[in-house]
Amino acid sequence: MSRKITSFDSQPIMGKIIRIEDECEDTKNFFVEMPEKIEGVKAGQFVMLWIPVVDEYPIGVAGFKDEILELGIAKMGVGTEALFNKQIGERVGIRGFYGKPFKPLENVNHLLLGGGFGMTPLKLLINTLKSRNRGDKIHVFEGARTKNKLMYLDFLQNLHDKGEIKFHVCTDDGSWGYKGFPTVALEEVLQEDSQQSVIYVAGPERMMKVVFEIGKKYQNVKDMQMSLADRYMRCGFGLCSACTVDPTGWRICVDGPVFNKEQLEQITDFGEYIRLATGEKKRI
Amino acid sequence: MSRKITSFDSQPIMGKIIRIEDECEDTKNFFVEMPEKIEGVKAGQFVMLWIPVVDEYPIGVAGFKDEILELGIAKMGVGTEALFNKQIGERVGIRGFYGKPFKPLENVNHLLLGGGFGMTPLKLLINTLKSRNRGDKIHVFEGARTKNKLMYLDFLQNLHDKGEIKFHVCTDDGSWGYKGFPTVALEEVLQEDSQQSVIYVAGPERMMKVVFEIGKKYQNVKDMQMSLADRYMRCGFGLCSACTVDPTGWRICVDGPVFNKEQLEQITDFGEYIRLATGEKKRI
Amino acid sequence: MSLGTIVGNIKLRNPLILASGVLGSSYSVLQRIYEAGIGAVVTKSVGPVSREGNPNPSVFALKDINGAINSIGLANPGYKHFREEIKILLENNVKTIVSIFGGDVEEFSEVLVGLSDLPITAFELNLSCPNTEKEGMVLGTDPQIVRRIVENLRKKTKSPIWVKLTPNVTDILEIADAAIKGGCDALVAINTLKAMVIDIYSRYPILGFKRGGLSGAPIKPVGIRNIFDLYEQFGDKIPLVGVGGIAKWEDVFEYILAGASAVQIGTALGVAHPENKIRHIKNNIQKFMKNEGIENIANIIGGAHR
Amino acid sequence: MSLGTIVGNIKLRNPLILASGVLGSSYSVLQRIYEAGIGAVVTKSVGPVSREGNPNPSVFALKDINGAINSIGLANPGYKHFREEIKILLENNVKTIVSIFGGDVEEFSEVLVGLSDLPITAFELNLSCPNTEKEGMVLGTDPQIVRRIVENLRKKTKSPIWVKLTPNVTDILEIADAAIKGGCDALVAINTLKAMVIDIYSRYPILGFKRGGLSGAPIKPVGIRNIFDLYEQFGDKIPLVGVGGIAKWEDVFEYILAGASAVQIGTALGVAHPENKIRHIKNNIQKFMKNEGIENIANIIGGAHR
Ligand SMILES: Cc1cc2nc3c(=O)[nH]c(=O)nc-3n(C[C@H](O)[C@H](O)[C@H](O)COP(=O)(O)OP(=O)(O)OC[C@H]3O[C@@H](n4cnc5c(N)ncnc54)[C@H](O)[C@@H]3O)c2cc1C
Ligand SMILES: Cc1cc2nc3c(=O)[nH]c(=O)nc-3n(C[C@H](O)[C@H](O)[C@H](O)COP(=O)(O)OP(=O)(O)OC[C@H]3O[C@@H](n4cnc5c(N)ncnc54)[C@H](O)[C@@H]3O)c2cc1C
Ligand SMILES: Cc1cc2nc3c(=O)[nH]c(=O)nc-3n(C[C@H](O)[C@H](O)[C@H](O)COP(=O)(O)O)c2cc1C
Ligand SMILES: Cc1cc2nc3c(=O)[nH]c(=O)nc-3n(C[C@H](O)[C@H](O)[C@H](O)COP(=O)(O)O)c2cc1C
Ligand code: FES
Ligand code: FES
Repeated sequence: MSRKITSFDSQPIMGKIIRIEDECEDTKNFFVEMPEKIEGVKAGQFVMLWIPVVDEYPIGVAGFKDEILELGIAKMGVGTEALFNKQIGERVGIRGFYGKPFKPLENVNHLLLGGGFGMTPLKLLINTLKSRNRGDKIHVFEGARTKNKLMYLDFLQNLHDKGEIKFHVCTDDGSWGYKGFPTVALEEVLQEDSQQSVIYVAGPERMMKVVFEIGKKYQNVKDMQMSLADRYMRCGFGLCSACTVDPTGWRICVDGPVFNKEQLEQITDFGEYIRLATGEKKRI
Repeated sequence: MSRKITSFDSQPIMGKIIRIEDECEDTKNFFVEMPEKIEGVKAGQFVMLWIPVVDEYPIGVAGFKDEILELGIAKMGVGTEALFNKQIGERVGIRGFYGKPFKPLENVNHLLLGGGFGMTPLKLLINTLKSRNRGDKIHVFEGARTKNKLMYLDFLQNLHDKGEIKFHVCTDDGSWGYKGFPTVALEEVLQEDSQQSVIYVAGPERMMKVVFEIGKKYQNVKDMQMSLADRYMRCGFGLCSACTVDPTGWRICVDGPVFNKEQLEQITDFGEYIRLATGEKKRI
Repeated sequence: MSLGTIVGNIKLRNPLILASGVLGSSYSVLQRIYEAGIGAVVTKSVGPVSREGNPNPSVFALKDINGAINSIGLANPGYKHFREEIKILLENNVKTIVSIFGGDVEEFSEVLVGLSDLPITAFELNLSCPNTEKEGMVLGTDPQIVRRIVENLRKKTKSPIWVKLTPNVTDILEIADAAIKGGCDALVAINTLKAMVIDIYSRYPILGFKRGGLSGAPIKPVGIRNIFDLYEQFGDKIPLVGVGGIAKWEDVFEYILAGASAVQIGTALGVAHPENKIRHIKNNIQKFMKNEGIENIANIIGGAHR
Repeated sequence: MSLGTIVGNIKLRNPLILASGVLGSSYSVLQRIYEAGIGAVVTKSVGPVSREGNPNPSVFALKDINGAINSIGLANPGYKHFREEIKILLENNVKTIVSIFGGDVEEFSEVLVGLSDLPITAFELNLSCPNTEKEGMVLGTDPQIVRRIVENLRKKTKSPIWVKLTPNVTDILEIADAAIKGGCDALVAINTLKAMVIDIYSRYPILGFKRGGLSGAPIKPVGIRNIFDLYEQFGDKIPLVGVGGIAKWEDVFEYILAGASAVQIGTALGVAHPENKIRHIKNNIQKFMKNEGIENIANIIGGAHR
């Protein structure tokens, strides 16, 4: 039915689930068809996903084409489980697109590093970089506890085989790729290739903090952009301040979720503290 | 001060009176400077003029250039008197532009006939026709009780002298122009010139009704457009229905004030009844 | 599939009703709107005697919020005059709900009795206008007065009696309860919100009456809330008519799901082409019902309560 | 010419105050907004114990009317935790008004006493949140409870006490009177309007709490009306702080002319660059005062009453 979306950054509009794929353990890809033309999204941005009666929460956008939104969702608790219980044809509410995206530079090596559902914005970022088609090198580093936890394995391996990216994969238990952390391969690349690089990271914040410290050691790291997506959110557009970080008072939802190196330096909470739904600070 | 008018058809915006001219007996021209760029007006449209604390009422637009609104106002009662008491530099509220304008046809003689403050939209219509510069003949017929009641006498005489219009002026008492009614000259023109003509009228409704009946007798009258501006209004934009006419239920403020011949035929109230502020019908 | 709905024992060809005071001061405009396809029309509120209403400005738009404010204050020709216009409407088979007001039981009664020989679709008691000194909201915020008026009028007409409620109260349920106990046949909510606009250049309130009532899109979430609350409490006892801020076809369903059996549209019809708006809303209601497999409006009334 | 204003005995560098609950849950964001040039900040309301608030969705925008709806329901870390953040603010010379709430006199008292050793600019009593079962509006609609709470707290702190009123009452003047008699130092009006939004596709209320409070531009005419009414009645007795729907610099003057000594801004600061918005509003306030020859805010407070 014709339904003109004048404003998508308002009350949730209902999209229809038209495809569900098993991605990896406890993780599925949901394809949601939006009822009408909405404006494009940039890698790193997110939507607020409403599961009626259950919950609403932020989810990064993995893809958006022909008004079909691709979301990669890891089962965490009640809200994500409720989504997993949805059938094709059922509707969920979406509002967005929120947040500051990754801002890929030009004429650099692009080093994308992720883990868990952090891979979702990176998938969109890879597609963005590919479509720019500038011949910049793209390295993707993914790590997980075990093989079944690796997201987008086929997608990434396939790109690697076609030579479009270099895919460096690892697991804690050695069940796939090399055994160890993705930072190992990252450092190798940084050491071998003196070309200026930008590191883009999305994943657990402790891991990001480690990458951040490593990145700072290398002269050829021109910038680091990290998505602080492990934060409690309510409004998603900068009103409620549930998502602020100290001491800058930046809101993850509009001033982030992607911050650059210079900004990350100023966020003392980074990798250290989050805020709960109550507003209390908690050590990560 | 910079003040962006996003919407002028909303609460009154305050314009400043920058010039006041005596026009004729009990009639003045007010030039009101609007605070910022607003969209153009068409002849026959009107504004709602707010005199703080006193009243708000509809006033036709006589001119609008460089954000300066020209209004020609006849003193009638408390509201118009309050305006007459205003000084240069004082502010009045304006909202608009409301109503359907005159829609001059092409390749016809334009016969404009007016009386009293009905002359104000006709002034703008003359300027519109002149600026179209199509070489169509423009006749203007004005009548009043006496010379001092003739509006825009200099303006019209001047255009006449320059050959831009044919000005036919008359008074009831013969103090200026010929003695009698403007319909006399109108009929003369209609009889002498077989070219297709459009008659545009604004003035007291009884007079318009007379012109309407005359106009119907002539084959060469292609259309008649008359402004039913003797009606009580509140909202000016079609909400309150204070200004409706029977039996069509048309609102003078949005479906009019200018109606064409075909429409006028359907309005049985035309020249017969108005509605008071209470909603009661009253014989004109 | 049918767009029809029923409010008490009144069948409507569709759930859209013209709200009182908007496009309602003459038989001709009411007929025009009815012929444009609306389910029923409510007249401008009519009282015992003719009255000019408050000084102008008495109504203007608030475009940035898609609303309007008015302080018309029950301008009307008095029921004796308006009776003639009502007769024309009824003769032309226009489903006509007559909104009436008075300053006390006696005045209300005079108006109702003066019209009750006519086959009026329903009377709507305006106990909610915020723009007068002694009528409307002044009465409608006191449950005892509301009950007394409704009780009194109930005996004097065969036409259904609807009571229009104000949202400007601490507890609308208490007022609704009084109206129900008084014996009314439907509740209509909401009338305008108490409001005001000041011009900062002249430093005066803009409305001639200073204070006014806010209508249009800004009050829709308030209207929905009121209907939802009323349905939760009284849904099995009395039909509800939702009004306030309906501007899009979606809004109609929002009210119905909240608990309304029908809706009224006011401010949104104050446009150049109300006919087009009505057609557009009706078409989309139909499409939506088809797409969602809704056979009948009745099937989804109060559907958001579960 | 000065942008300064005074509320009771509190001097503010300009009349703009951040409203409670918006950009107010951490010291860092409050400091950020203060440093952007606002006159003072009000913290998110804090109560006796930590609390998660209502389930999500708990807040979203309503773009077509330039507003928002929320049902956050007083999520807060409890005063003991928040005390540490307040201390940082005060150490950094941020004019900090602390909004507090409780379910009864005792809870209110516990929070106030637990913070009253700090040099807090003022306490704002939230007697107006519509999104909880036993706090906020539930208390703030009863004049006796309001009076009792204010009276009790008045004795326990040297900081000024402001009372934030709800517009969701039949008669705000009665509640205001109770607060004044209880001994408060300023009245703040208004909190959000009771509201609701239903999704017509899923047929559920969207907010996790179902019901919520409407804020932003749509409620400005309601806020202006309340301040105007309060000033008319109590203008010589108590300073007023206007809040509700301020989105443009013009709105600030509208509230001041209605009778407010200062204003609070909430929803309109929920944007990408609140700093720019604050700067823009302040610049235009200055320009307007210059153009209109206004020396002092105090000269025009209540200027629309004449
Ligand atoms: C910017 C951003 C992007 C995200 N992108 C993705 C994504 O692409 N894929 C994905 O699977 N997950 C993503 N998440 C995380 C996702 O929001 C949570 O996994 C989800 O909210 C869990 O909800 P739940 O009800 O299942 O779990 P719960 O049992 O409610 O909570 C489990 C954990 O989820 C987190 N969480 C719960 N509610 C919220 C909330 N309102 N806001 C933020 N975090 C919350 C908390 O850390 C909580 O401890 C993203 C989060 C953010 C902030
Ligand atoms: C579309 C339109 C265009 C008009 N253009 C002009 C114009 O260009 N110049 C001009 O001098 N006058 C114009 N008028 C007439 C003008 O509105 C009235 O003269 C004015 O309202 C008188 O107000 P008052 O308070 O001085 O008189 P009052 O003493 O209040 O009333 C005198 C008469 O003015 C008319 N009137 C009063 N209030 C209104 C109202 N709200 N709406 C309509 N009529 C009212 C009534 O006929 C009334 O009997 C126009 C009217 C309309 C409807
Ligand atoms: C100009 C205007 C006049 C109104 N007059 C009346 C009236 O006479 N009687 C009444 O009960 N309601 C009156 N109302 C209120 C409407 O009927 C309706 O309850 C309110 O405007 C909310 O609906 P809306 O948002 O669709 O306009 C009036 C509203 C407007 C805007
Ligand atoms: C997201 C949000 C949270 C709010 N939380 C509180 C609160 O905790 N305490 C309070 O007194 N008011 C709270 N309010 C109400 C605001 O302080 C303010 O009174 C209301 O929003 C009207 O102002 P505005 O239109 O400028 O937003 C909240 C408002 C919003 C939008
Ligand atoms: S989630 Fe509300 S400000 Fe970020
Ligand atoms: S003046 Fe209100 S409808 Fe014409």
